[in-house]
Amino acid sequence: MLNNKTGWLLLILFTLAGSWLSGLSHAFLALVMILFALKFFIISYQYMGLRFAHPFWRYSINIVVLGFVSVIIFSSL
Amino acid sequence: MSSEQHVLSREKNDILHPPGGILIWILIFLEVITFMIALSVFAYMRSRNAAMFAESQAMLNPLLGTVNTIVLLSSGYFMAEAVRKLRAGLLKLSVRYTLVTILLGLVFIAIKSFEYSQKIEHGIGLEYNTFFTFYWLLTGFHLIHVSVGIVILVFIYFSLRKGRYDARDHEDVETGAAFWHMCDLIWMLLFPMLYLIN
Amino acid sequence: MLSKKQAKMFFLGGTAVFFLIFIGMTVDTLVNGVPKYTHASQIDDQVRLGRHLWDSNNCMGCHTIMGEGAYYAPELTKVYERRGPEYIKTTFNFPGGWRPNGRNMVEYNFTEQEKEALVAFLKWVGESDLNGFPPKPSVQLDK
Amino acid sequence: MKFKSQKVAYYFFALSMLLFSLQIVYGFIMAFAHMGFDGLHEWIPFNAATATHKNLLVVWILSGFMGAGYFIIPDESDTELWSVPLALLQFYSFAIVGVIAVVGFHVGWFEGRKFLEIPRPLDYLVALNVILFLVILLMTMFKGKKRTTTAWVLTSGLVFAALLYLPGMIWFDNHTVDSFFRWWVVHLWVEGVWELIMGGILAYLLIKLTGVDREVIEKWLYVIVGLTFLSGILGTGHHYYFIGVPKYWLIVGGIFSSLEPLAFLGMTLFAIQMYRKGNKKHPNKLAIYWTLSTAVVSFLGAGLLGLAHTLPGVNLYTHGTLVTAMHGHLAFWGAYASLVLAIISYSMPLMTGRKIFDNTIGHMAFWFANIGMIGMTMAFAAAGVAQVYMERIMGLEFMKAQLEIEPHFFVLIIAATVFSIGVTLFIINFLKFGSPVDEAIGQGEEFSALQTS
Repeated sequence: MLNNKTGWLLLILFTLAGSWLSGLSHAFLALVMILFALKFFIISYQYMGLRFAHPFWRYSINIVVLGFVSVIIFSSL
Repeated sequence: MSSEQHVLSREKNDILHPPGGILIWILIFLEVITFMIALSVFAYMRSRNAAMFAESQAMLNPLLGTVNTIVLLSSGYFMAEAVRKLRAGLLKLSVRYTLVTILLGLVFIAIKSFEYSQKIEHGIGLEYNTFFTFYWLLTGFHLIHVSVGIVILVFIYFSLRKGRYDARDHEDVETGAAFWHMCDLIWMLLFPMLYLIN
Repeated sequence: MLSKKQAKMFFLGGTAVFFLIFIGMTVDTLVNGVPKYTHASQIDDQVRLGRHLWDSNNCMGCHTIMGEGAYYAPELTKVYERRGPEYIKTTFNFPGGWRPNGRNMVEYNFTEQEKEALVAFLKWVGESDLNGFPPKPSVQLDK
Repeated sequence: MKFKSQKVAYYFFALSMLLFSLQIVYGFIMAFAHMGFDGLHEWIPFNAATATHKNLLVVWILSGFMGAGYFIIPDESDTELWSVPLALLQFYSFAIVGVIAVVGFHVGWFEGRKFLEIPRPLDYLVALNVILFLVILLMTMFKGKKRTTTAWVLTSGLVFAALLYLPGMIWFDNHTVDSFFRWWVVHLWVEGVWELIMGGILAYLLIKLTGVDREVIEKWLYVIVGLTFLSGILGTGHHYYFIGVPKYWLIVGGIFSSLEPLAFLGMTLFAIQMYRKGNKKHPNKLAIYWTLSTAVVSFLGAGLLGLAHTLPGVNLYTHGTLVTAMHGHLAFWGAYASLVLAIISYSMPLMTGRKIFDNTIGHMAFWFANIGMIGMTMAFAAAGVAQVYMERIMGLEFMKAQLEIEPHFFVLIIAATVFSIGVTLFIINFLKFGSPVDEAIGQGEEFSALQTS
């Protein structure tokens, strides 16, 4: 189960991975965006306690973030 | 089930009571969607002028950006811990973690200011080109949010020290923390869009 | 749930922050933007007099300029470029009021100097950078 | 009515009604001129008609707001008005300045800046007048022991409206700078502080009409006016797209002004939610109708129709065409005209003691006026869109396009006739109430008893 500390480790790991991958090649665009979306979810679900909230709030944020990330990814293909 | 989960699951299935209060969540949605609209317009402009955007993006410093991301994420961690400690009744630790959060927020502002001063030195202002108009507006608005967040956290810090909040009554702290995390959330969208992907 | 105090803080704080941002942008616009975009250095006494006449005769009550005004008579932002000075001057004191296409303009009694001033004002307006307004039509049926 | 001095409001409401009917007359003159029938050109040229039409609108709505202030503030502060003679002095000077301004337009005395055509010397008189009004209100509030949120929001809206009038009184050499500050007045009025006034009046009406707990209504009042300012202040940018200022206003104005409908949506949901929540129904049906229609139509007119042409890419083509007139008419009608009619409908039975609040004329007035205004909006929309296509996209000359869209003005006049019938009926109802009487004091109590039970 995720806790604040492992959440933090994952966040740092994803940040470094994102920066490194984007420096390697522009082909990793989708991957970088997905890493940042994952970080978005870690912060909102773990740090902000969204995982205990009413499904309405969880679904709304999922839809908004996934929608945005997919628009960015597909528009760049 | 830990005590933390007990406290939170009490409000589990109530649509009107998301963690931190309904007002802050309305605000978070508004902010996140606003920045997403702006970034979508940014992506559209980039698709029409890819070369200029790539050239301008190369003028940014991804290292500073990455360091700043880590600083902001760490401050978010400390704030989350501060709220957790407060829920568990550990007021002293909560105060200390809040202070660390504020300091890391100030580090973020310092690094950002350094980045800004470099840009201004090179004569890259708000109207340098479309990319930098977006760069200044988006990061500027984010920086204003961070500053407002720090003001809120300073208020919370002093209230915590005075013992205004405890394990039972701490909704204001949660609201302030949610505002602080919102800055992280926005940065999670801005950073890759502006600094990394092309 | 939401307390009244939080709601009040949201209102006061939000308003204050956004108003400060607005003031900041206003200062930047007026100091760095407007002089460059509108060739403020070219505003001389002629243009000033023209603008005064423009206002005191309420030309905006029929025409639009920079897209602002009433929608009864033609948009005049680019009229200097479109018609040239002589045509513009003819319209002011036309006996019985200028009436080219079925809409009456008021008959004015401008002196030659005042006519020149209005033309200078319209020329100055036409030279401002208005971010692409008025748009170029995709089809030019009347050209 | 609780206090004798609340009767002052009646004078302002009566002036409102008079100016409103005059405004409609000038609207007709302009619509006929657009159709090609400008027989009055010699006496009332179009630029005088449009200045009169717009300024009468501003003045009658302000007059309604002042009346609302004089009615609401004593009630909320639980005390008599600070000074009735001064209030009357303020009323007469206000009316006289208004008359001078309107007559001035007909002899060519203008300042010629859209919405602020009143000449500079009169501006100073208006400023003095408004200061007197605010002093009376504030003194009343300080005299009274109760300081409610509703009263504060209403008063601060009025104070800021007065402050924001000042940037419009400075002379600037540069037309662009002048335009810039003119929108400080006009935009920050109608999409900023006037919404504070609107929020305050709406909250007062909802508290009185639905019986929902004051704390709940005032809490959400803060949220909604907060949202208004969050979007509205930077939303000013949508007036700065094409007046000779930097391009960043396109981005800022575009994004924040497309958020503005959310504030109106919030206001609509708030009013409807409160109405449904309130279990005790007030007998004054007409006031409830007008209150709810304010909330709904302002969302349609100011929110949705504003959104329809606020994005820079769209506005480039619709800027300065009849599309703007479409948005302007429904927005002002929904947000402010209906609001003044709502407070009049609510307060007249209380001031006169006559309980004409559910009669046929009143209901017909409501439906005729609203349907007529929606018809006018549609006529403007058709004319505006046609104008955009012919003039801005196909490159037709202005006058050729105008001749093509003349039939839409025929439709406009028919819809405007329906609208005028509605307004006439409203005014007939207003006259039927007669003048306020002292015997009506204490009349409101039976309703407040209803609410607290």
